[in-house]
Amino acid sequence: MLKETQSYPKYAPGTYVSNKDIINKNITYTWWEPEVQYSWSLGPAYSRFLQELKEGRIIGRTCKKCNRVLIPPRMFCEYCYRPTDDWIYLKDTGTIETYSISYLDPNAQRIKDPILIGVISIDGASPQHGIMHYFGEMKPNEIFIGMKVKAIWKPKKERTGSITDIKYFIPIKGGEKI
Amino acid sequence: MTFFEKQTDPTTPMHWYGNMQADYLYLSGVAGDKFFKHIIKNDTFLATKCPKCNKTFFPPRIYCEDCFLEIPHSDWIEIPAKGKVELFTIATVDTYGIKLEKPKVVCMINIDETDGTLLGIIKTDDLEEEFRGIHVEAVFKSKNKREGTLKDILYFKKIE
Amino acid sequence: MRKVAVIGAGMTLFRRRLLETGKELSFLATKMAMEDCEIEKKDIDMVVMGSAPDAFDGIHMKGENLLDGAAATNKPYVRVFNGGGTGVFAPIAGWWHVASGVADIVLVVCEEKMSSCYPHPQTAFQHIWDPVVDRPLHPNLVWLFAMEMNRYMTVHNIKKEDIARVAVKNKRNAVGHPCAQLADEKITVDDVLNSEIMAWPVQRLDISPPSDGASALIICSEEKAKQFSQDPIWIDGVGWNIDSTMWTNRDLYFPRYVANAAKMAYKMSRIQDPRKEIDFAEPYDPFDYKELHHMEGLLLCDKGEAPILTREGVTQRDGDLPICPSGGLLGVGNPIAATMGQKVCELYWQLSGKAGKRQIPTDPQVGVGQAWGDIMQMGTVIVLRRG
Amino acid sequence: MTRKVAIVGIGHTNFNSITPDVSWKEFMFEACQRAYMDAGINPRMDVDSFITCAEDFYEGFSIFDEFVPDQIGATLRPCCTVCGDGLYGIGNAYMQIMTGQFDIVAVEAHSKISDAVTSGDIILHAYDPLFEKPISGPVERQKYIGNPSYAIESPKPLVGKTNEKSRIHPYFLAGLEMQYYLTKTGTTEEQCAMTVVKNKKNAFKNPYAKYEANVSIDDVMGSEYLFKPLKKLDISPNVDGAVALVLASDEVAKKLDVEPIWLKGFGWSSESPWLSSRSMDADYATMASNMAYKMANIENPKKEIDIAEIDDRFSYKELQHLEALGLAKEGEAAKLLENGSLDLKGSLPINSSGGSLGIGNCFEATGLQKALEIVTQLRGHAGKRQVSDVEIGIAQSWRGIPTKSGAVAIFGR
Repeated sequence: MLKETQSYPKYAPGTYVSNKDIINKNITYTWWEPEVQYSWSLGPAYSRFLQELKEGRIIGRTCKKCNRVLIPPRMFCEYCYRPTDDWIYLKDTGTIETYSISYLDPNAQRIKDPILIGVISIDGASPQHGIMHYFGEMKPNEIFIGMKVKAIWKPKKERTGSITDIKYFIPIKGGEKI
Repeated sequence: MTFFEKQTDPTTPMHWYGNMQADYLYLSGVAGDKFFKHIIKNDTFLATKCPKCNKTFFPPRIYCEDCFLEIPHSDWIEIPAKGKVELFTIATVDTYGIKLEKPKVVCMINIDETDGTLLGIIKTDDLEEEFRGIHVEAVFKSKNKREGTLKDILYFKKIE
Repeated sequence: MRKVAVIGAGMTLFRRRLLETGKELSFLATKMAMEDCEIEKKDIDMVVMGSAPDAFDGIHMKGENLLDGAAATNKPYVRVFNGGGTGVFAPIAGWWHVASGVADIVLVVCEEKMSSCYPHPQTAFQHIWDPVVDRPLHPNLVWLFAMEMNRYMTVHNIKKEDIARVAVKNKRNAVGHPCAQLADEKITVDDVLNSEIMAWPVQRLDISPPSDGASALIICSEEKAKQFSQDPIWIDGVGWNIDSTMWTNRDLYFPRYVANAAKMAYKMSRIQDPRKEIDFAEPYDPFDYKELHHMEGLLLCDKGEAPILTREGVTQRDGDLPICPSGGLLGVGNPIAATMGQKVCELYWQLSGKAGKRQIPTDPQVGVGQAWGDIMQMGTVIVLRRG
Repeated sequence: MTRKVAIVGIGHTNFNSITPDVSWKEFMFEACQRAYMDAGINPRMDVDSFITCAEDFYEGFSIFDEFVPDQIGATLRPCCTVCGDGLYGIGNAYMQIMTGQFDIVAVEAHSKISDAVTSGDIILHAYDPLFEKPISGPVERQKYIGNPSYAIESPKPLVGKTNEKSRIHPYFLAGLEMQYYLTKTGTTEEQCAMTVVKNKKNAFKNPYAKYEANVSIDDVMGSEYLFKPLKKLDISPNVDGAVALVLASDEVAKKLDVEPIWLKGFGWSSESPWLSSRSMDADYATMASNMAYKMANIENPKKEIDIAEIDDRFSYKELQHLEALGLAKEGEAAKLLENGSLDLKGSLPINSSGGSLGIGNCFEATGLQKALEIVTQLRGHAGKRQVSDVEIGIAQSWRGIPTKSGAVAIFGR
């Protein structure tokens, strides 16, 4: 299985193992399932952000020095290196900055009905400041960069204080009031 | 605190649960594969000997980490699955810090005819015993149940 | 500042799954590098390890576990890490070990064993996202690239064919590479365009494969270089730069972090006009559009110009500006950190005329290698020069 | 080597067993902001390079490096992660400055270990997968078997599980090592207990040490055996804390409005990762300190060093490291402890801060906590625990179970 030398210098070898070798147990291996779990403290910024999502609102944070409105909110401004100043409610509408049509599920398995996913810059925040989320109620061939979208919230009872309290974003039809 | 505001309501700080779960399939490696295939069929161990410094490595490797030489196939030796307990400890808690149902005697065993050691568990009921210096041998699973991992060694037992 | 030379390089076979453990892979690559310049373990002062997430190998603090294979037993040993950027960053760390005068000969080893993460390394990539705003959406790594690629294509109005040309070029370039995993002499643009859609606009052949592998590099001071090598290659400039964590607050169409890193490296190596002074480049190409993206980041062409250069054949191995003559990640394989083999070792092999079938015909003098990492965030750049 | 390197800024957060009110980002920001204010610099303009010391599994991210730059001021600046203890970060910062390309480098390390619910299993994950891990217990997890999407769900952590599936806590290795050390040197368990008593008492004088306690030798001896001969109080408990240091070249340091504390020497080294081929001694500390002494021109460490902060994550480790560093002869560390030489008022005060036993085990931040204490002492800002007439101090750290790697840094006024 060693590779023959093809040119100077002599390259180091390696022994290829196929999936079959493993299934047929031609090769020995050790199996291990680690137990790695976390409970991250969220701090003031993310805690408030999630609590507001539960109420059906999107909240950001402002930095007075660089005049930015930050979403997702954070307690400090990474450019000015100073604490951020105030909370500010943002709209639940925005613009698609980029998107993808995914035929892969999270475990890299193939799916037939694609997932529409993208970055939405949120109205009221600084330009190109947004979050990643799903899109719904549109066909893959309808989506485009620059499309105006609005959030569809889960019913209040189902909201848990998570980014998934927004079901997905749907297109705003022409003439519709935001 | 270096921020302009803090949380004052003790119910507001939130936590987010998550994990980094994945399963792992560790191939045994070139040396390990030879070793584990050997213990599937035999009740003995294998070790490798560095041709330069004459150190006998257990667990076996394909290279000597000191001389940094490759160890040729001819320098593999078969050794008995026995050794002398060098150190031991009695472990009483699990990874969560919860008491184990039964404490376990974990020992470091100097494998005979080698310069290497192996961690092992001694099966015993007498936890007050002095385990240092005693000779132990590996007790393997029955041959048809072996899979080629360290788990094929059930435990170590004292040789009288 | 002391001058720093590269005197030896090594690289193992890259494959989806290799029998060798991480230690053994490191040993094989290190051994090749040591034999290349005929030095022994005792000559090495210090060792730098580059390896990407622990979650691939499945060993916490894996740097510690790998060290005996990297000839670091009883030596000063450190592991540096910045995601995919590690492949070029590890030699940069080696550079500061030597340039500072602390060490004379430093071994740099990069290793990755992605196959341990079962059934697919993809599982480990699920944990690179922000746990609060990203992970609950169950993102897949490919999405990230798809979104960046889409933004890049839309802003510059680039056609998919022009991007597919990169995959074709690199997979063909890899044909002469003894370690290559996905070399393909006969691949065409249509093959790429007709391959399965993973997450539009990313298709199957746009992606480099996950691999196991290791690579090694020996770098040393000027005096030692004279002692051990007749033809040392010099590390002339290094740069690295990281962008904000908040990737949804940035315009993804241009990698400004790579540009910053490149400017830092060019300043150090007194390169004023990179387009004229650099003879070839090895930008990071885990996805085909990434090569174009990074060519622009490396200031080798204007924004949006890289696809045109590719279409015109400028970036072919015999073109004016060969890009990824090794075959890159798309052709040779993508064991994250171990891609030092294509990105830095290849510069050394090309500049010293040891690249065999992959040799650039025009006798190159200056090459630049670059890697990218984290969440569209990290740029690492190294400039190697002959003579 | 013409350049010199100084510590010009120090900053740290509060240390506590849990820190639910801040995320890891805010935690790091706090430490860094304090260090920059201490040095009187603006990180966005003045710092040339940033280094964080962290390991992915402690933090809960596959690539932790992603989540670093914003809070330490490194956005669009050179920044990297060194997978090692904080002192490794100092070493790399030193080398960066010595190249002449960088003038000010910031180093940060932190422990937010309270975020990691399964810290025991995480440490176990560092053992060799083929020859060490399997002996600790079953390979399967209980909950996730057969569920392909487990990896993305966020269940509440499982605590208090059934016992038959449990795995042995990885600290058993310290039990083995302690037995080796006691046998080899003739040190007794009581003497190890004295270390705990000393450090937990020192911690009373340190406002940020949170595991201070008025314990007696009998209390320690009476605590239960977890890994015989290692007892519960011999083990330093986990703590959260972040520390940041700012390093600068001598030209720049002179321009800043702080008293520079010079980094005179540092060293680091690793032994074999194989349990089967490494020593059970602390040879890594010997090798690292020899390198550091050479760099700092120290010929007789016992005489020249005035104060030391030594890794004491397990009580016996302090004594073992003391001997490895050449500050005590083999087997004599315990005697020095008994005759009071290692106390705050003794001839060589060790762990005046309270050490890991008094502050807590802050994982990769341990080295920086040690460095922080030495710098504070050398500046003369240590308050009640100030040691008089200190000129040269040494900080030493170890990467923890199951590694054999460690670093040493020597600071002087």
